[in-house]
Amino acid sequence: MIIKPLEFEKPIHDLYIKIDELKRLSQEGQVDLAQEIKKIETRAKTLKKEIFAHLTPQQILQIARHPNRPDSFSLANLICDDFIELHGDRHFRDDPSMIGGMGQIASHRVVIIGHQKGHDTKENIYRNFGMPHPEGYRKALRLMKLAEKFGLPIVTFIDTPGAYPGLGAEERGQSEAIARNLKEMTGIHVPIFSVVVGEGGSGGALGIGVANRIYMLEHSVYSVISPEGCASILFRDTDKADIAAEQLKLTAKDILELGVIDGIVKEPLGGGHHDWHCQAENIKKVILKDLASYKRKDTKEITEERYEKFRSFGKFMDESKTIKKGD
Amino acid sequence: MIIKPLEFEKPIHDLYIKIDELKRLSQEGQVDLAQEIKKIETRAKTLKKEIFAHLTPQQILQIARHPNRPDSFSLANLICDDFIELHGDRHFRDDPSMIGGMGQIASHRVVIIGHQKGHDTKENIYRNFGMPHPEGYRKALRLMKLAEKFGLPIVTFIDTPGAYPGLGAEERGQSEAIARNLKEMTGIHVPIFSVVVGEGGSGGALGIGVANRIYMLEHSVYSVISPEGCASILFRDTDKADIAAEQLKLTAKDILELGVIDGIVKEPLGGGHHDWHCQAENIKKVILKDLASYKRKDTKEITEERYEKFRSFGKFMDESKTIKKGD
Amino acid sequence: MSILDWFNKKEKPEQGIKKLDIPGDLWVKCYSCNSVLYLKDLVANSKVCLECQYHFRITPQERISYIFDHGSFTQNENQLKSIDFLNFSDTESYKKRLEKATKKSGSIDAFVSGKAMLSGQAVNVGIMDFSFMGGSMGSVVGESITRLIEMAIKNKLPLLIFTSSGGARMQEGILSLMQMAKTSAALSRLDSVGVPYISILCDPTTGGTSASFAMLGDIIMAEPGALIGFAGPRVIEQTIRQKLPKGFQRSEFLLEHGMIDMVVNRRELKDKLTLSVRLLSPKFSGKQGKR
Amino acid sequence: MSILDWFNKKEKPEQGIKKLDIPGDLWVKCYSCNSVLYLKDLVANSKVCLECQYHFRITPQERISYIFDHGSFTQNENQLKSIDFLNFSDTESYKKRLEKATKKSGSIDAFVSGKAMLSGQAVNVGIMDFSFMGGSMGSVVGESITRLIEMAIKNKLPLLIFTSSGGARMQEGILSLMQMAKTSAALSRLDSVGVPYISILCDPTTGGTSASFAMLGDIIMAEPGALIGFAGPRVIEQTIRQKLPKGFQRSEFLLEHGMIDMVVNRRELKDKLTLSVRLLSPKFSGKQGKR
Ligand SMILES: [Zn+2]
Ligand SMILES: [Zn+2]
Repeated sequence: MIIKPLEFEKPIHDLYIKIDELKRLSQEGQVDLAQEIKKIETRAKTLKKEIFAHLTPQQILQIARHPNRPDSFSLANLICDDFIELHGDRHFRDDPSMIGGMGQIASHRVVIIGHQKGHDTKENIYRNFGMPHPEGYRKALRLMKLAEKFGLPIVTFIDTPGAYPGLGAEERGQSEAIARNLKEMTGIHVPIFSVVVGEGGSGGALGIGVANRIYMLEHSVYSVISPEGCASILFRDTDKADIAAEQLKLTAKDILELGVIDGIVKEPLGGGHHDWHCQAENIKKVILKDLASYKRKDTKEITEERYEKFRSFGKFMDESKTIKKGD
Repeated sequence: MIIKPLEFEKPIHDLYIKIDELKRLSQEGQVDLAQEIKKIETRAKTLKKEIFAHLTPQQILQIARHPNRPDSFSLANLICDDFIELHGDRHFRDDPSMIGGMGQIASHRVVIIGHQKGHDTKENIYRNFGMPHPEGYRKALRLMKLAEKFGLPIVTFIDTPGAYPGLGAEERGQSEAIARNLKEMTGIHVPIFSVVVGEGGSGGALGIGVANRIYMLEHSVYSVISPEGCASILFRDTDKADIAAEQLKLTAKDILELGVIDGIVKEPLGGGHHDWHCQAENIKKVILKDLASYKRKDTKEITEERYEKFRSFGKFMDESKTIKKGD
Repeated sequence: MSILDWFNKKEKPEQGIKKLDIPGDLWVKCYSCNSVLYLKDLVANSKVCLECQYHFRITPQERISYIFDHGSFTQNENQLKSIDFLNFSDTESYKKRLEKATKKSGSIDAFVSGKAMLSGQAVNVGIMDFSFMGGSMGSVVGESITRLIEMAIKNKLPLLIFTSSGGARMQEGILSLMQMAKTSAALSRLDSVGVPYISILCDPTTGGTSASFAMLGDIIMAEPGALIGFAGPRVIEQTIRQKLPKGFQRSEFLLEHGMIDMVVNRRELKDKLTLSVRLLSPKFSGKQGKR
Repeated sequence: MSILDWFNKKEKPEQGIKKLDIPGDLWVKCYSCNSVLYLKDLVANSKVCLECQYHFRITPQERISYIFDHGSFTQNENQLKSIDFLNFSDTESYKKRLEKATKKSGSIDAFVSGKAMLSGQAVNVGIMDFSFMGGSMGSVVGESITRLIEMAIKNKLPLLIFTSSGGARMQEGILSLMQMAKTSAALSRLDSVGVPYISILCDPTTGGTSASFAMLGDIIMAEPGALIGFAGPRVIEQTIRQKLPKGFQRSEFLLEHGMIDMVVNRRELKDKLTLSVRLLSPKFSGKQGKR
């Protein structure tokens, strides 16, 4: 499938069009252009490497939000041998912007939960562009409790612009739902692994992100606020989203440096939106390694580790002499 | 306050009107009618005793549903030195047909929860005639968990025609909410005491009724279905509600005989609707006795006892030889 | 006609098999789409209409044959019998009703339970029988369910319960109501030993059954188009004085409202149950049921 | 004018005290009902308008004086200072903003915590300061709250937190977001030792503050008319492209929607808190706060 290229992908895209053309000519005209093709292919690869080595935060944001980026449900199905979707918060609604279910990855039974975006307008409307209502977070929590009950590790895929800012969402307690998850996830007895697979938007992302191990895909982002929102509030100028994107330090590399995530998951060259299978494979490898190593840890270790991880977040100057940091 | 008499209360009511008249005459005309008044008063009391000793189930039902019957909120305030109302299910709505809060009865801190009816049309519309939506049961459960966390015994007042049979109630999981309560109440670590103070209507009543000790007020009822509903379904004749009321064995005396409740709480002569304070006093005495005796019981004892109580309910013939009753 | 359409077509579709005037009982008519179906085909299709996916109501015995490994079901030998302890009599005495129901269905009461193999995995099974007094839950049904749950607590095997019931058995008064609490209490104990419980809601599941063990599954499945709710549609209509919207209280409605995990066509039920049991139960590592 | 009317009158009532052109600053005008009030009376009334019950925003120091026993507050000596570790600069650098805020408010950051006596009962207290960068939660606020919670875990005394905050402090990027999880995690530990936590939501409480410790009180109170929500009203209006209904996201709205336990007039707050703490805390058997 050929995907509409992003602005900065165009030079690469142009080369591939040329390659396709030469290949067609080769076949039709019985001219041997193999060497020529190979040359351009090498050039394309080099160019790709070069471009993707120097992406700006704004460009990374575009990849993270790419309509063809692999979605949580597809990733769950690609990673698991068997994935069975489960539904509902048992209170109000099944929120299609949050998916969840059980599956088996190699010999490991897991529960997978994730924000769910669509790939076209129709899907996006159904999935509310990946922006959950409170019932999405409550469904997620219900499934986490199910996982805990049956001793299944939890994998969450983060991919949301944020929790939905709408009337119903506020009426039904968006704040309560997210807060509850933050608190409850702290105490869940099974290990939790989170991967930011696309857009990690604010509290809506964190609402399923209180994990033992947190990863980001190479071209994903994680931010306290969208660059657009930040530009509008702090810069009072929505055109300054580019600058905000830089200032917010939202790329995987930045977040790793800030110590919030445990690692970066490689994407196929050119970005996950060009090769879902490869992307899923990369995630699977990381998760499998964790699943194996956490099998040996007991409940106390698991919850203590998660607590200490989040306890440690924050940068400040501590001039106190008498008071020490609590445990 | 003079309350509109029920049909069978009329003979008593008439005597009291006469007494009032004689008293007025005494004052106005300076005639001494004291002896006459006393005679009628004695007659009234005797008549009252006689009538209330032979109430039919249908008449008891009328008292149980009397618009002036003491409501849960008033009882909570009369029984407690301090009662502070708490609100909300933290999910969707604060259901006014279910009240709850904390209070202190003598030296005991408790959580009180109850169905809430109104005393006039306006109140009844606000209280939905004491018929909770799912959020009412969820609020009740939330408060029970709060009580459990802080070691406060729970008192519930049952007074509902039933859980509300409406669109929103079904949409938001009336069944789920009640089922959840039945299961969760089983495991609550603090003692639970329930008093049917008016109408104990079906699953909507039981939804806050899984208690260690269950009482009924003398003129309250507890039934699997309303006599009207039963008449309509089984008798196919809504006029047969009287017969259904007899058949269903819904009076306190019947329910005690069937072993479902632990005792009957006396009402003031003539029924609780004539004297809320006396009614509250009677309930308080019973609750206080239980609060004192359960202080010595530990968590395991409390939950086991509650489990065994409900485990034992049911009458059937057991012809099996090999299989014995499970524990 | 789609799977979801059939319940919109008829408000109260007639249940069971309607025999046609063709000798030999070989042909039947679907109550939903009116297609004429060859009975053998219908049975081979788990009594799901081949044209419109309408799910015919079936007996516990049929259900066992569609879901569990051939011949693997062993019925629990609870010889419990209902008693008319209230001397209840409406248009007919409860005693008479019990006799009639037993004669008609061949069962002693409205619940069948036992052990069976699900794709090679031993499980505890309970099935309600709607044809016995509307699957209503009296003392015997409540006690049988509770004993089944207690069996699961003991043998640690997964528990599956198929519900179809109008609710509590009014003829047993307050004690029928208490079965809701009794069964739910038993499930609270099952929780604490970590044995999975899957409830499968079949048409219809209402009242006290719905508001107790039916809605308490770790996973809740429902057959398409099943009526599931606390209050019956007629009671709601009388209360709100208006017609209910199409599809109200049907499985798909409950799925949308977050109350159940999935709506599963009867023909896929075995696979979904097998997979679910396998994923929830560490003991079950067999792959027989893998799709 | 009723208690509930004032927020319906103005969409965004101006906060704080508006001084009138009368020398001596003795008189002020209520932003809600425009009544002219004698400043002393207003202060004596806990800065609640005597005419319309409008709750003026107040400083942590004022709050301490209205709620806790005279002179009983001891501030925690956390000498934490915010750092501009991202070199964040919008229209102004974060560093500059911090300096300005400190100068303006006299505080080091947006959270004051310590121990105080509530009607004779020792409690742990935290108060957010909206005047310091909108009460936004960065690393210092998050750390201070967490330390306060840890103090409560240690000393087993009830915890009260008064919130007023626009949410996370964007200038600290992802680490400000993580304070939501950090504070909530600490509360999960507080849970396990059974120490009561009461949160009191003051105007405004939105964003990351609302979606973490604010909504996690064992009991949640709110001052009348406080704006409380996840998303700010402006964001919602932009999203749904329509005006918000009157009273939306106000305390009374949250009460109706089951999110908080009660709306309490500031003048009754001390009594309600005293009673609540007494009922939740076995240690507190004093009756000083009894109504
Ligand atoms: Zn058909
Ligand atoms: Zn005013």
